[in-house]
Amino acid sequence: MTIYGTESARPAVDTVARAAETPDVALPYAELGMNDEEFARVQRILGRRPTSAELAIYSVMWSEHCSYKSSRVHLRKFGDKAPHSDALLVGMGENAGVVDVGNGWAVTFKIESHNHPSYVEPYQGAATGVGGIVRDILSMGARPVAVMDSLRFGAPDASDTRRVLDGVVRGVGGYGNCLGLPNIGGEVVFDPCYGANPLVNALCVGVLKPEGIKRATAPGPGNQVILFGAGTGPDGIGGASVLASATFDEASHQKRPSVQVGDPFMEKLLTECCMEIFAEDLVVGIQDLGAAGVSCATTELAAAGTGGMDVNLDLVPLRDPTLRPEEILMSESQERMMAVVEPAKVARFLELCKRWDVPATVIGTVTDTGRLRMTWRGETIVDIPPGTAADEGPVYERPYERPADLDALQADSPDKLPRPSTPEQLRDTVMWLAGSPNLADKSFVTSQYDKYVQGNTVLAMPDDAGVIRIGDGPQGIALATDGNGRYTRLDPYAGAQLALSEAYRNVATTGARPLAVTNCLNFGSPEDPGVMWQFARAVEGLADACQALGVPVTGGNVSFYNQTGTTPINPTPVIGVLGVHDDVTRRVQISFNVEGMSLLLLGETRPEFGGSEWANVVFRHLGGLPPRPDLAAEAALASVLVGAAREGLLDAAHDLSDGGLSQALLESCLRGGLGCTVTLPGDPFVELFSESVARAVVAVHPEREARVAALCEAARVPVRRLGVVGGDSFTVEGQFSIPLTELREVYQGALPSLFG
Amino acid sequence: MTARVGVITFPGSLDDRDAARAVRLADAEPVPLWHAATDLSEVDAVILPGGFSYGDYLRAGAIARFAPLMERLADAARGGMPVLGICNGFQVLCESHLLPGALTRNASLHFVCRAQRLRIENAKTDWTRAYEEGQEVVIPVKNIDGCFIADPETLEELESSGRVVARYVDVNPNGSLNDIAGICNEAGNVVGLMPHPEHAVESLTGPSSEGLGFFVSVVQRMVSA
Amino acid sequence: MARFVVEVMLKPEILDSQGQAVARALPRLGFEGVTGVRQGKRFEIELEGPADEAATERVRKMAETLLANPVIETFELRAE
Amino acid sequence: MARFVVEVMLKPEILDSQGQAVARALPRLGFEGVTGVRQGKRFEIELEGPADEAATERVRKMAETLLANPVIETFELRAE
Ligand SMILES: Nc1ncnc2c1ncn2[C@@H]1O[C@H](COP(=O)(O)OP(=O)(O)O)[C@@H](O)[C@H]1O
Ligand SMILES: [Mg+2]
Repeated sequence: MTIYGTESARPAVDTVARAAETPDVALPYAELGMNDEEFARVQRILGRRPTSAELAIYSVMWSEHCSYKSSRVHLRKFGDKAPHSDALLVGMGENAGVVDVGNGWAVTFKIESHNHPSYVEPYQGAATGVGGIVRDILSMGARPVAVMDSLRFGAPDASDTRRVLDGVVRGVGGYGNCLGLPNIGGEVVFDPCYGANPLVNALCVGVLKPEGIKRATAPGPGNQVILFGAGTGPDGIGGASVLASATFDEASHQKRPSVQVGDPFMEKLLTECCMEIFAEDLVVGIQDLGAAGVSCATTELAAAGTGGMDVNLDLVPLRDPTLRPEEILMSESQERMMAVVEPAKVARFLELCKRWDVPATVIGTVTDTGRLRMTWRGETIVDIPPGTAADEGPVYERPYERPADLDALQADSPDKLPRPSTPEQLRDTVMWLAGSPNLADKSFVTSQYDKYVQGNTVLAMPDDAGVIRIGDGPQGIALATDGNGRYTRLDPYAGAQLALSEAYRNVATTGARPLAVTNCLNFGSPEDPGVMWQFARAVEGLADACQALGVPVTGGNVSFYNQTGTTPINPTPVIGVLGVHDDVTRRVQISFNVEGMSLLLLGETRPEFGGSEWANVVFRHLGGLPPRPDLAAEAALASVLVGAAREGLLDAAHDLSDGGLSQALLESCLRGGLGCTVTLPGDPFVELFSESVARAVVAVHPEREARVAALCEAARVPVRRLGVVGGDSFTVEGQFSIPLTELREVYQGALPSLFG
Repeated sequence: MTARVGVITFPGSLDDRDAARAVRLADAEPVPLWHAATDLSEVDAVILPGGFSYGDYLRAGAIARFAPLMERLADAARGGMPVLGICNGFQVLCESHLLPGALTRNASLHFVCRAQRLRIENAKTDWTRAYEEGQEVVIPVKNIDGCFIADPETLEELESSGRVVARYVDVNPNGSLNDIAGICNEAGNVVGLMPHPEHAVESLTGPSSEGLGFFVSVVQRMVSA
Repeated sequence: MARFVVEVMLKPEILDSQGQAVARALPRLGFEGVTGVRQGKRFEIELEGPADEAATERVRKMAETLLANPVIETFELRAE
Repeated sequence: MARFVVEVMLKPEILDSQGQAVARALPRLGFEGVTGVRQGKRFEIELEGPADEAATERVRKMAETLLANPVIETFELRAE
């Protein structure tokens, strides 16, 4: 038998036996992103060189994406500093965390990035980003009930931004709409730093009964391993073909494309099929196939279970019969899941799959050998201890160092920028900000998403948080995502806290009690010590803030290498906060609906303009320090907002964030179609545009003002009467009065005129 | 006797459970119907819900039309059973030739989701008798293939015989000819509607509860029949 | 193995919003002098057996009943 | 007046979910023996001027930049 010969039509197989006999065969591990030390480690683990299939498994499982090798030492802080929470049913480490929301219901939620693919092929990149996070939620045993999308693009007028935005938004909508998941919120942010590094972070939330939680584990020797869902094709396996072509069959294996293509219809079938499978309690373990596909599912299931698994790769249904085993192992084909099923339940499992037109195939068996063994065409090509691939990947303590330019950046305070002072200048600034892409109305994007499907959407964009009713009510959940790359660039520790602060505040503004956190950490290259410092500081900041606010991190995702050449993006932690509503009928909206309501401002305003939208929009200035996080004030504000909502005191509430008071007021006016008149005692510029934290504006019936004031006093939240709702203009006494029609035109016109 | 209203689930149907909720809120009994079934379970009326049956691949509604249950439904519809197709259901009814015309890509080429004002133009159909003619209601639309078109003769015939059931007011979200949001067959028992009344049955979760009338209408008809 | 191509186009009197969008985009990209764009669908169908009359008839039936909607579309069919 | 046809198909290795949905539907409609369906797009482009080399080149450029997405699709072009 020739080793890599071409004497027969059948290409050679790199078997375990062969690997033991031919230690010196050169394998293209470097092309697969593995360094010498990592490769040597694989050899030590196996006591021989890996087969090409084994190398495929280790290289993907030990990639940054799957192993978190650069971030793991830092992420531990989320666990170390986790506040105690009775609500936490499943913490970090599973596909997604699960929290108890009361009344016999649990909720699982997670946010994940699909940044790089969304730049290469925006539609498919974003679509498969949504598809991937939905399968994570599904694999916890939950019914997915909503999605959110947090998006960042390059400069709005840059030539490529239109392509990326158009494709990404169509992709998020195309997939989520077709899947029947309401989109209940997100972000759209523009900044030149994201030009060639758009950020597409997708969040999914699902609902389940605590007793229905599923885990990614393969216990019980003799249990069957079933691969179900779409066929396996050459999606996302650029790397694998290096292996196949370099080692074997040079001519017939061109480098394969690395684009993954989504099929939302298949995912919908998969979802309904899983719901019936869960209802009949047919699985002992289940795992979605995401990055690293079959490699990841088999190693992780086996490692978390009895420890062994035999898999016959010939049984994997292929969309392309020419795929080699390495490619099957690394394929990132979408809409696939793997289940572990007791033999007696296999027939019923397959029957339900058939009912939903979901292909399903038994491909393996759980064993107690402690080894993951795979055969292909009758030969053993993989024989490894699965835990070494799944859990024992390399861990790096990458060097980090405060970026050299940070001192200068922080010293470059916005205080010296000329401020508007006359009524005309203030008015112009209000208009200018309202029509700037980051602050303008996002309906151009959000109207492409179905927010009504499933019939449980209580609040969605443009309210501060999405709110979903659970079961038949009255309980429900609220979710918001926030992140600010400019703040985080100026101070990563504070920036991460500010992101959490804002999401926490958004959730509380609707009247929900914040409960738990998910996060997506978007950064540059971990090999850049400056970036690594930003990362470490951000994680530290977030962990400390979660502890202070009493909300644990339940899961998340890290995306590194978001940079162009040596220029990283602004570090952008995107934080999702989940809150609970005991009664969703008490939810509070942002819109000013009733004439004559009193407007109160809660919280303290300081002159804080570092990283502000004002400095950004008017001067393209980024410097100084971001607003000071004040977690105690944030918690106090939330307690007032939640308490007031529970008592039904609030007719409207809107938190203050990007763009400050001016922006919050005009959004509430435009949403409800009613104007307002306010009086500003202090420096009107600071009052209108500062981005100090822990503030919200509320509209209350004059008779209830005293009660709200009492709640504020009890919680030590400063409160001040601002003015009154009514009329058809946004009026600041003694300064300006802008007709809502005029405001509406700039606010709503901005994105359509750029991208319509 | 409570009316039994069937809701068909095709692979890819999305608003089936919402339609069932709306039926329940109208004090009728929703009966889930599976696309591959061969009988209508003795229901009094049928709703074809919104969604993306078969992913809307090929054309919206094109594949669902061939479901085994659709043959039964076509017979029943011709026999006078009330049938309401919402969004994707409307598309299926057109593809099945139970209603004339076709629904094509929105003029904007975008998916559009908005709270939409409609005018009920025909309050005599089995699904609109709870409304007044000319009454305006706000109901969500959400679709990408919602642009109703028909040849000029068909259009003329629909208009002159009062078979335009609902029309968009203020904004035409998809470019439909004559702002048409919904139509019916000659007998008025089969109605196709692009907007989603089942998402306007509770003010907590919809822009209004003004969509409930469609479901109440069919229940009233059952009672009066 | 028989291979057929079915081309489905909107009837000329039906508004082709996708084609028009392409036509509008072209000048923005610097392509002048385009007087019309129409967008349709193209299917490649593979059948077992020979590409004979009977096979052609079968594909024609598929096109009529499924691939094209006769209310708004026309199709052309050819063996490859 | 020059008339061109541009046919855009997904690359063979890219999942063609639409074609697959049609392929799966056909047997249920009584069409057996279909071994593959692929769905793509077809554009008819009309240009001012003669259908010469230069016109072909312009249409080729349009196809590359707008009509087809080179990451996942290939196209063919012919004068009619
Ligand atoms: N990509 C998006 N997808 C869904 N909703 C979005 C998206 N971008 C913004 N939104 C929604 O638009 C509204 C305004 O966004 P933003 O001003 O960023 O909110 P906030 O400042 O309260 O965080 C919010 O309801 C937000 O959820
Ligand atoms: Mg907010």
